Amino acid sequence: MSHFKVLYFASAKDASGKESEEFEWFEGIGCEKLTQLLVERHPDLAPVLKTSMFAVNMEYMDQGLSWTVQPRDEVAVIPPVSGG
Amino acid sequence: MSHFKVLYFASAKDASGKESEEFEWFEGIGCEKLTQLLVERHPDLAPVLKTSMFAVNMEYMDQGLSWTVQPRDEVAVIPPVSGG
Amino acid sequence: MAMKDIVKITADTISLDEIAKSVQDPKAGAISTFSGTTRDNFEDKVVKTLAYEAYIPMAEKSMKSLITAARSKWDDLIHVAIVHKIGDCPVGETSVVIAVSSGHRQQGLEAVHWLIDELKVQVPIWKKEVYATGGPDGSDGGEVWKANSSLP
Amino acid sequence: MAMKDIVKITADTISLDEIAKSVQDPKAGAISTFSGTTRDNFEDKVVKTLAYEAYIPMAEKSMKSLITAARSKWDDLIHVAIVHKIGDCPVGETSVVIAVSSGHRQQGLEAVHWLIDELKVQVPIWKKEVYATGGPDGSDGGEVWKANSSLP
Repeated sequence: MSHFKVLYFASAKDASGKESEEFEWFEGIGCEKLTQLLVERHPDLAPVLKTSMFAVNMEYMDQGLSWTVQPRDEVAVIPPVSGG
Repeated sequence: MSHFKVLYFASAKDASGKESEEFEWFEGIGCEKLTQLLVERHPDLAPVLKTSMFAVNMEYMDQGLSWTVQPRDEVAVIPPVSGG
Repeated sequence: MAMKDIVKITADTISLDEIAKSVQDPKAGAISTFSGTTRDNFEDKVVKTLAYEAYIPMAEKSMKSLITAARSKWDDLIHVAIVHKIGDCPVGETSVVIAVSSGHRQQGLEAVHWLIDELKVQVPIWKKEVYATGGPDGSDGGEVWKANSSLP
Repeated sequence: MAMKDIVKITADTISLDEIAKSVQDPKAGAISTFSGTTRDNFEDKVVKTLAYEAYIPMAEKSMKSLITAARSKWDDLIHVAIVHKIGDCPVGETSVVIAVSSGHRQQGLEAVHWLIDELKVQVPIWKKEVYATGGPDGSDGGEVWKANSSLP
Protein backbone atom coordinates (compact mmCIF):
# COMPACT_ATOMS: atom_id res chain seq x y z
CA MET A 1 0.00 0.00 0.00
CA SER A 2 1.31 3.49 -0.89
CA HIS A 3 1.78 6.30 1.55
CA PHE A 4 2.86 9.91 1.58
CA LYS A 5 4.58 11.85 4.31
CA VAL A 6 3.43 15.08 5.95
CA LEU A 7 5.82 17.42 7.79
CA TYR A 8 4.59 19.98 10.34
CA PHE A 9 6.48 23.14 11.27
CA ALA A 10 6.06 25.93 13.83
CA SER A 11 2.38 26.43 14.79
CA ALA A 12 1.40 23.40 12.67
CA LYS A 13 3.75 21.26 14.75
CA ASP A 14 2.23 22.65 17.96
CA ALA A 15 -1.31 21.98 16.70
CA SER A 16 -0.65 18.43 15.49
CA GLY A 17 1.72 17.53 18.30
CA LYS A 18 4.00 15.92 15.71
CA GLU A 19 6.92 16.74 13.46
CA SER A 20 5.83 14.34 10.74
CA GLU A 21 3.64 11.34 10.01
CA GLU A 22 2.57 9.00 7.19
CA PHE A 23 -0.79 9.07 5.45
CA GLU A 24 -2.27 6.39 3.24
CA TRP A 25 -2.21 7.50 -0.37
CA PHE A 26 -5.13 7.24 -2.79
CA GLU A 27 -5.95 8.79 -6.15
CA GLY A 28 -7.01 12.46 -6.24
CA ILE A 29 -5.66 14.11 -3.10
CA GLY A 30 -5.57 17.80 -4.05
CA CYS A 31 -5.47 20.88 -1.86
CA GLU A 32 -9.03 20.54 -0.59
CA LYS A 33 -8.91 16.80 0.11
CA LEU A 34 -5.53 17.13 1.82
CA THR A 35 -6.87 19.85 4.12
CA GLN A 36 -9.82 17.61 4.99
CA LEU A 37 -7.57 14.61 5.78
CA LEU A 38 -5.33 16.67 8.03
CA VAL A 39 -8.20 18.26 9.97
CA GLU A 40 -9.89 14.89 10.44
CA ARG A 41 -6.78 13.59 12.14
CA HIS A 42 -5.87 16.84 13.99
CA PRO A 43 -8.86 19.16 14.51
CA ASP A 44 -6.56 21.82 16.03
CA LEU A 45 -4.91 22.21 12.64
CA ALA A 46 -8.03 23.82 11.14
CA PRO A 47 -7.19 27.46 12.00
CA VAL A 48 -3.50 26.95 11.19
CA LEU A 49 -4.28 25.61 7.71
CA LYS A 50 -6.33 28.72 6.92
CA THR A 51 -3.12 30.78 6.79
CA SER A 52 -0.64 28.09 5.71
CA MET A 53 0.78 27.00 2.36
CA PHE A 54 1.49 23.47 1.24
CA ALA A 55 4.86 22.50 -0.18
CA VAL A 56 5.16 19.23 -2.09
CA ASN A 57 8.69 17.86 -2.48
CA MET A 58 10.02 21.24 -1.36
CA GLU A 59 8.07 23.34 -3.88
CA TYR A 60 5.27 25.68 -2.85
CA MET A 61 1.93 24.62 -4.34
CA ASP A 62 -0.29 27.33 -5.69
CA GLN A 63 -3.67 27.14 -3.96
CA GLY A 64 -5.44 28.20 -7.14
CA LEU A 65 -3.98 25.49 -9.39
CA SER A 66 -4.96 21.85 -9.53
CA TRP A 67 -2.31 19.48 -8.25
CA THR A 68 -2.48 16.12 -6.53
CA VAL A 69 -0.26 14.28 -4.10
CA GLN A 70 1.65 11.33 -5.56
CA PRO A 71 2.76 8.19 -3.69
CA ARG A 72 5.86 8.79 -1.51
CA ASP A 73 5.58 12.59 -1.88
CA GLU A 74 6.84 14.74 0.96
CA VAL A 75 4.12 17.25 1.82
CA ALA A 76 4.87 20.09 4.25
CA VAL A 77 2.50 22.41 6.07
CA ILE A 78 4.15 25.84 5.90
CA PRO A 79 2.65 28.43 8.27
CA PRO A 80 3.47 32.09 7.52
CA VAL A 81 7.27 32.29 7.54
CA SER A 82 9.23 34.55 9.86
CA GLY A 83 12.90 34.07 9.11
CA GLY A 84 15.41 36.90 9.05
CA MET B 1 50.42 92.41 7.86
CA SER B 2 47.62 89.85 7.49
CA HIS B 3 47.93 86.55 5.70
CA PHE B 4 45.79 83.62 4.73
CA LYS B 5 46.78 80.02 4.28
CA VAL B 6 46.27 77.84 1.20
CA LEU B 7 46.26 74.02 1.37
CA TYR B 8 46.87 71.84 -1.72
CA PHE B 9 45.69 68.24 -2.08
CA ALA B 10 46.13 65.46 -4.62
CA SER B 11 46.78 66.83 -8.14
CA ALA B 12 46.91 70.39 -6.73
CA LYS B 13 49.73 69.32 -4.43
CA ASP B 14 51.57 67.74 -7.36
CA ALA B 15 51.11 70.89 -9.47
CA SER B 16 52.19 73.37 -6.78
CA GLY B 17 54.88 71.13 -5.32
CA LYS B 18 53.62 72.11 -1.84
CA GLU B 19 51.17 70.97 0.79
CA SER B 20 50.45 74.51 1.99
CA GLU B 21 51.72 78.05 1.96
CA GLU B 22 50.88 81.57 3.16
CA PHE B 23 49.59 84.40 0.98
CA GLU B 24 49.44 88.07 1.84
CA TRP B 25 45.86 89.12 2.50
CA PHE B 26 44.19 92.22 1.03
CA GLU B 27 40.61 93.36 0.64
CA GLY B 28 38.42 91.73 -2.01
CA ILE B 29 39.93 88.31 -2.76
CA GLY B 30 37.01 86.38 -4.24
CA CYS B 31 36.96 83.29 -6.40
CA GLU B 32 38.36 84.98 -9.49
CA LYS B 33 41.11 86.94 -7.73
CA LEU B 34 42.15 83.89 -5.73
CA THR B 35 42.47 81.81 -8.89
CA GLN B 36 44.63 84.54 -10.42
CA LEU B 37 46.93 84.74 -7.35
CA LEU B 38 47.42 80.97 -7.31
CA VAL B 39 48.18 80.69 -11.02
CA GLU B 40 50.63 83.60 -10.84
CA ARG B 41 52.61 81.74 -8.23
CA HIS B 42 52.16 78.22 -9.71
CA PRO B 43 51.36 78.25 -13.46
CA ASP B 44 50.93 74.44 -13.42
CA LEU B 45 47.88 74.91 -11.19
CA ALA B 46 45.87 76.48 -14.03
CA PRO B 47 44.39 73.24 -15.46
CA VAL B 48 43.87 71.79 -11.98
CA LEU B 49 41.86 74.81 -10.83
CA LYS B 50 39.49 74.44 -13.80
CA THR B 51 38.03 71.30 -12.20
CA SER B 52 38.62 72.08 -8.52
CA MET B 53 36.48 73.60 -5.78
CA PHE B 54 37.62 75.98 -3.07
CA ALA B 55 36.89 75.32 0.57
CA VAL B 56 37.24 78.15 3.06
CA ASN B 57 37.57 77.13 6.70
CA MET B 58 36.41 73.63 5.73
CA GLU B 59 33.26 74.73 3.90
CA TYR B 60 32.84 74.36 0.15
CA MET B 61 32.41 77.75 -1.52
CA ASP B 62 29.81 78.04 -4.23
CA GLN B 63 31.50 79.32 -7.42
CA GLY B 64 28.40 81.26 -8.36
CA LEU B 65 28.09 83.23 -5.12
CA SER B 66 30.15 86.18 -4.01
CA TRP B 67 32.45 85.49 -1.11
CA THR B 68 35.84 86.86 -0.11
CA VAL B 69 38.78 85.51 1.82
CA GLN B 70 39.24 86.98 5.31
CA PRO B 71 42.54 87.38 7.18
CA ARG B 72 43.81 84.08 8.68
CA ASP B 73 41.29 82.04 6.67
CA GLU B 74 42.27 78.51 5.70
CA VAL B 75 41.63 78.09 1.98
CA ALA B 76 41.88 74.65 0.39
CA VAL B 77 42.10 73.66 -3.27
CA ILE B 78 39.88 70.58 -3.62
CA PRO B 79 40.35 68.63 -6.87
CA PRO B 80 37.56 66.18 -7.80
CA VAL B 81 37.27 63.82 -4.84
CA SER B 82 37.72 60.07 -5.13
CA GLY B 83 37.21 58.59 -1.69
CA GLY B 84 35.40 55.37 -1.05
CA MET C 1 36.37 33.18 -12.29
CA ALA C 2 34.48 30.71 -10.09
CA MET C 3 31.60 32.46 -8.40
CA LYS C 4 30.56 31.04 -5.04
CA ASP C 5 26.97 30.62 -3.88
CA ILE C 6 27.18 29.91 -0.17
CA VAL C 7 24.08 28.90 1.80
CA LYS C 8 24.07 27.51 5.30
CA ILE C 9 21.59 26.86 8.07
CA THR C 10 23.35 26.26 11.34
CA ALA C 11 22.77 25.92 15.07
CA ASP C 12 26.16 27.55 15.73
CA THR C 13 26.73 31.21 16.48
CA ILE C 14 27.19 33.03 13.18
CA SER C 15 30.00 35.45 12.51
CA LEU C 16 29.62 38.44 10.19
CA ASP C 17 33.40 38.63 9.94
CA GLU C 18 33.80 35.07 8.74
CA ILE C 19 30.94 35.34 6.24
CA ALA C 20 32.17 38.67 4.86
CA LYS C 21 35.63 37.09 4.42
CA SER C 22 34.07 34.16 2.53
CA VAL C 23 32.94 36.56 -0.24
CA GLN C 24 36.23 38.48 -0.57
CA ASP C 25 37.75 38.52 -4.03
CA PRO C 26 40.54 40.50 -5.76
CA LYS C 27 38.02 41.51 -8.46
CA ALA C 28 35.61 42.92 -5.86
CA GLY C 29 35.41 46.66 -5.25
CA ALA C 30 32.55 46.33 -2.79
CA ILE C 31 31.27 44.02 -0.07
CA SER C 32 27.75 44.72 1.16
CA THR C 33 26.26 42.94 4.14
CA PHE C 34 23.09 42.72 6.16
CA SER C 35 22.86 41.17 9.64
CA GLY C 36 19.60 40.53 11.44
CA THR C 37 19.93 40.66 15.21
CA THR C 38 17.52 39.90 18.03
CA ARG C 39 15.93 43.04 19.47
CA ASP C 40 15.08 43.29 23.14
CA ASN C 41 11.51 44.37 22.55
CA PHE C 42 8.44 43.77 20.45
CA GLU C 43 5.71 46.36 20.82
CA ASP C 44 5.43 46.68 24.63
CA LYS C 45 6.85 43.28 25.51
CA VAL C 46 10.34 42.43 26.70
CA VAL C 47 11.81 39.73 24.50
CA LYS C 48 13.98 37.25 26.40
CA THR C 49 15.03 35.10 23.49
CA LEU C 50 14.04 34.00 20.01
CA ALA C 51 14.05 30.47 18.76
CA TYR C 52 14.23 29.69 15.05
CA GLU C 53 13.27 26.50 13.30
CA ALA C 54 13.60 25.68 9.61
CA TYR C 55 12.49 23.15 7.04
CA ILE C 56 16.21 22.79 6.45
CA PRO C 57 16.49 21.16 3.00
CA MET C 58 13.75 23.32 1.51
CA ALA C 59 15.15 26.46 3.15
CA GLU C 60 18.59 25.77 1.68
CA LYS C 61 17.08 25.07 -1.73
CA SER C 62 15.02 28.26 -1.48
CA MET C 63 18.10 30.33 -0.53
CA LYS C 64 20.02 28.88 -3.49
CA SER C 65 17.13 29.83 -5.81
CA LEU C 66 17.19 33.37 -4.44
CA ILE C 67 20.89 33.66 -5.25
CA THR C 68 20.29 32.34 -8.78
CA ALA C 69 17.49 34.87 -9.24
CA ALA C 70 19.70 37.68 -7.90
CA ARG C 71 22.46 36.78 -10.35
CA SER C 72 19.98 37.02 -13.22
CA LYS C 73 18.88 40.49 -12.05
CA TRP C 74 22.38 41.84 -11.30
CA ASP C 75 25.33 40.74 -13.44
CA ASP C 76 28.03 42.43 -11.35
CA LEU C 77 27.73 40.09 -8.34
CA ILE C 78 30.79 37.97 -7.54
CA HIS C 79 30.25 35.80 -4.45
CA VAL C 80 27.00 35.60 -2.45
CA ALA C 81 26.52 34.10 1.01
CA ILE C 82 23.33 33.60 3.02
CA VAL C 83 23.66 32.06 6.49
CA HIS C 84 20.75 31.61 8.91
CA LYS C 85 20.88 30.44 12.50
CA ILE C 86 18.36 28.01 13.97
CA GLY C 87 17.69 27.23 17.61
CA ASP C 88 17.97 29.81 20.38
CA CYS C 89 19.06 33.30 19.47
CA PRO C 90 19.31 35.50 22.59
CA VAL C 91 19.02 39.30 22.49
CA GLY C 92 21.90 40.89 20.58
CA GLU C 93 22.81 37.70 18.72
CA THR C 94 22.84 37.50 14.95
CA SER C 95 20.11 35.37 13.34
CA VAL C 96 20.94 35.92 9.67
CA VAL C 97 23.79 37.31 7.59
CA ILE C 98 23.74 38.11 3.89
CA ALA C 99 27.02 39.13 2.23
CA VAL C 100 27.60 40.01 -1.40
CA SER C 101 30.80 40.99 -3.18
CA SER C 102 30.51 42.90 -6.44
CA GLY C 103 32.73 44.75 -8.88
CA HIS C 104 31.09 48.07 -8.04
CA ARG C 105 28.87 49.10 -5.16
CA GLN C 106 25.46 49.75 -6.69
CA GLN C 107 24.44 46.22 -7.64
CA GLY C 108 25.81 44.63 -4.47
CA LEU C 109 23.87 47.05 -2.25
CA GLU C 110 20.67 46.48 -4.22
CA ALA C 111 21.11 42.70 -4.20
CA VAL C 112 21.59 42.53 -0.42
CA HIS C 113 18.43 44.56 0.11
CA TRP C 114 16.45 42.37 -2.29
CA LEU C 115 17.81 39.10 -0.86
CA ILE C 116 16.82 39.89 2.73
CA ASP C 117 13.37 41.11 1.61
CA GLU C 118 12.78 37.90 -0.38
CA LEU C 119 14.24 35.65 2.31
CA LYS C 120 11.69 37.05 4.75
CA VAL C 121 8.83 36.29 2.37
CA GLN C 122 9.81 32.95 0.86
CA VAL C 123 12.26 30.91 2.88
CA PRO C 124 10.61 28.35 5.23
CA ILE C 125 12.09 29.48 8.54
CA TRP C 126 10.05 30.37 11.62
CA LYS C 127 10.74 32.50 14.64
CA LYS C 128 9.20 32.02 18.06
CA GLU C 129 9.46 34.94 20.49
CA VAL C 130 9.78 34.06 24.15
CA TYR C 131 8.82 36.94 26.42
CA ALA C 132 10.27 37.72 29.82
CA THR C 133 8.01 37.26 32.85
CA GLY C 134 7.47 39.76 35.66
CA GLY C 135 9.32 42.55 33.89
CA PRO C 136 8.63 46.25 34.54
CA ASP C 137 6.23 46.15 31.60
CA GLY C 138 3.94 43.83 33.54
CA SER C 139 4.00 41.18 30.79
CA ASP C 140 3.22 37.66 31.85
CA GLY C 141 5.74 35.86 29.64
CA GLY C 142 4.55 33.37 27.11
CA GLU C 143 5.70 32.73 23.60
CA VAL C 144 4.35 33.23 20.11
CA TRP C 145 5.20 32.18 16.55
CA LYS C 146 5.75 35.33 14.52
CA ALA C 147 4.78 36.02 10.92
CA ASN C 148 6.74 38.38 8.69
CA SER C 149 4.75 41.14 7.12
CA SER C 150 4.15 40.51 3.45
CA LEU C 151 4.65 44.22 2.86
CA PRO C 152 8.16 45.27 1.80
CA MET D 1 19.30 56.00 24.44
CA ALA D 2 22.62 57.56 23.44
CA MET D 3 23.10 57.30 19.70
CA LYS D 4 26.70 57.14 18.54
CA ASP D 5 28.06 58.95 15.47
CA ILE D 6 31.47 57.41 14.82
CA VAL D 7 33.80 58.91 12.21
CA LYS D 8 37.45 58.05 11.80
CA ILE D 9 40.20 58.55 9.25
CA THR D 10 43.09 56.25 9.95
CA ALA D 11 46.33 54.96 8.46
CA ASP D 12 45.74 51.61 10.18
CA THR D 13 44.17 48.55 8.56
CA ILE D 14 40.41 48.78 9.05
CA SER D 15 38.31 45.91 10.32
CA LEU D 16 34.71 45.38 9.26
CA ASP D 17 34.20 43.16 12.30
CA GLU D 18 35.32 45.81 14.77
CA ILE D 19 33.27 48.55 13.11
CA ALA D 20 30.13 46.39 12.89
CA LYS D 21 30.54 45.60 16.60
CA SER D 22 30.81 49.32 17.40
CA VAL D 23 27.23 49.84 16.17
CA GLN D 24 25.67 46.84 17.96
CA ASP D 25 22.76 47.65 20.27
CA PRO D 26 20.08 45.62 22.07
CA LYS D 27 17.43 47.82 20.38
CA ALA D 28 18.82 47.04 16.91
CA GLY D 29 17.13 44.47 14.71
CA ALA D 30 19.45 45.13 11.79
CA ILE D 31 23.06 46.00 11.04
CA SER D 32 23.81 47.00 7.46
CA THR D 33 27.34 47.53 6.21
CA PHE D 34 29.26 48.52 3.13
CA SER D 35 32.99 47.92 2.62
CA GLY D 36 34.97 49.34 -0.26
CA THR D 37 37.92 47.19 -1.25
CA THR D 38 40.76 47.69 -3.71
CA ARG D 39 40.16 45.90 -7.02
CA ASP D 40 43.03 44.43 -8.98
CA ASN D 41 42.09 46.15 -12.20
CA PHE D 42 40.88 49.39 -13.71
CA GLU D 43 39.79 49.16 -17.32
CA ASP D 44 42.68 47.26 -18.94
CA LYS D 45 45.33 48.13 -16.36
CA VAL D 46 46.61 46.02 -13.50
CA VAL D 47 46.35 47.97 -10.24
CA LYS D 48 49.26 47.34 -7.88
CA THR D 49 48.13 49.51 -5.02
CA LEU D 50 46.00 52.52 -4.17
CA ALA D 51 47.08 55.39 -2.01
CA TYR D 52 44.51 57.62 -0.31
CA GLU D 53 45.02 61.10 1.08
CA ALA D 54 42.50 63.24 2.90
CA TYR D 55 41.98 66.78 4.10
CA ILE D 56 41.53 65.12 7.45
CA PRO D 57 39.67 67.70 9.59
CA MET D 58 37.33 68.70 6.76
CA ALA D 59 36.74 65.05 5.80
CA GLU D 60 35.80 64.19 9.38
CA LYS D 61 33.53 67.22 9.59
CA SER D 62 31.95 66.28 6.27
CA MET D 63 31.35 62.68 7.39
CA LYS D 64 29.72 63.94 10.60
CA SER D 65 27.44 66.20 8.53
CA LEU D 66 26.46 63.23 6.38
CA ILE D 67 25.46 61.26 9.48
CA THR D 68 23.42 64.21 10.76
CA ALA D 69 21.67 64.49 7.39
CA ALA D 70 21.01 60.73 7.33
CA ARG D 71 19.42 60.92 10.79
CA SER D 72 17.08 63.64 9.58
CA LYS D 73 16.05 61.50 6.58
CA TRP D 74 15.70 58.18 8.49
CA ASP D 75 14.47 58.23 12.10
CA ASP D 76 15.04 54.54 12.78
CA LEU D 77 18.87 54.70 12.75
CA ILE D 78 20.60 53.85 16.02
CA HIS D 79 24.40 53.99 15.70
CA VAL D 80 26.28 55.04 12.56
CA ALA D 81 29.99 54.55 11.83
CA ILE D 82 32.07 55.75 8.87
CA VAL D 83 35.75 54.80 8.80
CA HIS D 84 38.11 55.59 5.92
CA LYS D 85 41.70 54.48 5.47
CA ILE D 86 44.43 56.78 4.21
CA GLY D 87 47.88 55.86 2.90
CA ASP D 88 48.58 52.67 0.98
CA CYS D 89 45.74 50.25 0.38
CA PRO D 90 46.95 47.15 -1.50
CA VAL D 91 44.66 44.96 -3.60
CA GLY D 92 42.04 43.20 -1.47
CA GLU D 93 42.35 45.62 1.44
CA THR D 94 39.44 47.62 2.77
CA SER D 95 39.52 51.37 2.13
CA VAL D 96 36.19 52.37 3.69
CA VAL D 97 33.55 50.84 5.93
CA ILE D 98 30.10 52.21 6.67
CA ALA D 99 27.99 50.45 9.32
CA VAL D 100 24.51 51.38 10.50
CA SER D 101 22.35 49.75 13.15
CA SER D 102 18.61 50.33 13.00
CA GLY D 103 15.44 49.08 14.62
CA HIS D 104 14.24 47.49 11.38
CA ARG D 105 16.08 46.70 8.18
CA GLN D 106 14.62 49.05 5.58
CA GLN D 107 15.98 52.36 6.82
CA GLY D 108 19.42 51.00 7.72
CA LEU D 109 19.88 49.50 4.24
CA GLU D 110 18.76 52.72 2.57
CA ALA D 111 20.98 54.86 4.80
CA VAL D 112 24.13 52.80 4.09
CA HIS D 113 23.53 53.11 0.35
CA TRP D 114 22.96 56.86 0.61
CA LEU D 115 25.97 57.43 2.88
CA ILE D 116 28.46 55.72 0.56
CA ASP D 117 27.00 57.54 -2.48
CA GLU D 118 27.29 60.91 -0.72
CA LEU D 119 30.73 60.14 0.72
CA LYS D 120 32.01 59.56 -2.80
CA VAL D 121 30.65 62.91 -3.96
CA GLN D 122 31.34 65.21 -1.02
CA VAL D 123 34.06 64.06 1.33
CA PRO D 124 37.54 65.49 0.56
CA ILE D 125 39.48 62.25 0.13
CA TRP D 126 41.56 61.36 -2.92
CA LYS D 127 42.70 58.09 -4.39
CA LYS D 128 45.83 57.59 -6.47
CA GLU D 129 46.04 54.39 -8.49
CA VAL D 130 49.51 52.94 -8.94
CA TYR D 131 49.70 50.55 -11.89
CA ALA D 132 51.92 47.51 -12.21
CA THR D 133 54.73 47.65 -14.74
CA GLY D 134 55.55 45.02 -17.32
CA GLY D 135 52.41 43.02 -16.68
CA PRO D 136 50.77 40.76 -19.27
CA ASP D 137 48.58 43.71 -20.24
CA GLY D 138 51.64 45.56 -21.53
CA SER D 139 50.97 48.57 -19.28
CA ASP D 140 53.95 50.73 -18.49
CA GLY D 141 53.09 51.45 -14.87
CA GLY D 142 52.58 55.01 -13.76
CA GLU D 143 50.04 56.47 -11.39
CA VAL D 144 47.00 58.70 -11.63
CA TRP D 145 44.70 60.63 -9.30
CA LYS D 146 41.18 59.31 -9.79
CA ALA D 147 37.92 61.24 -9.78
CA ASN D 148 34.64 59.69 -8.68
CA SER D 149 31.84 59.91 -11.16
CA SER D 150 29.25 62.46 -10.17
CA LEU D 151 26.59 60.07 -11.41
CA PRO D 152 24.96 57.81 -8.83
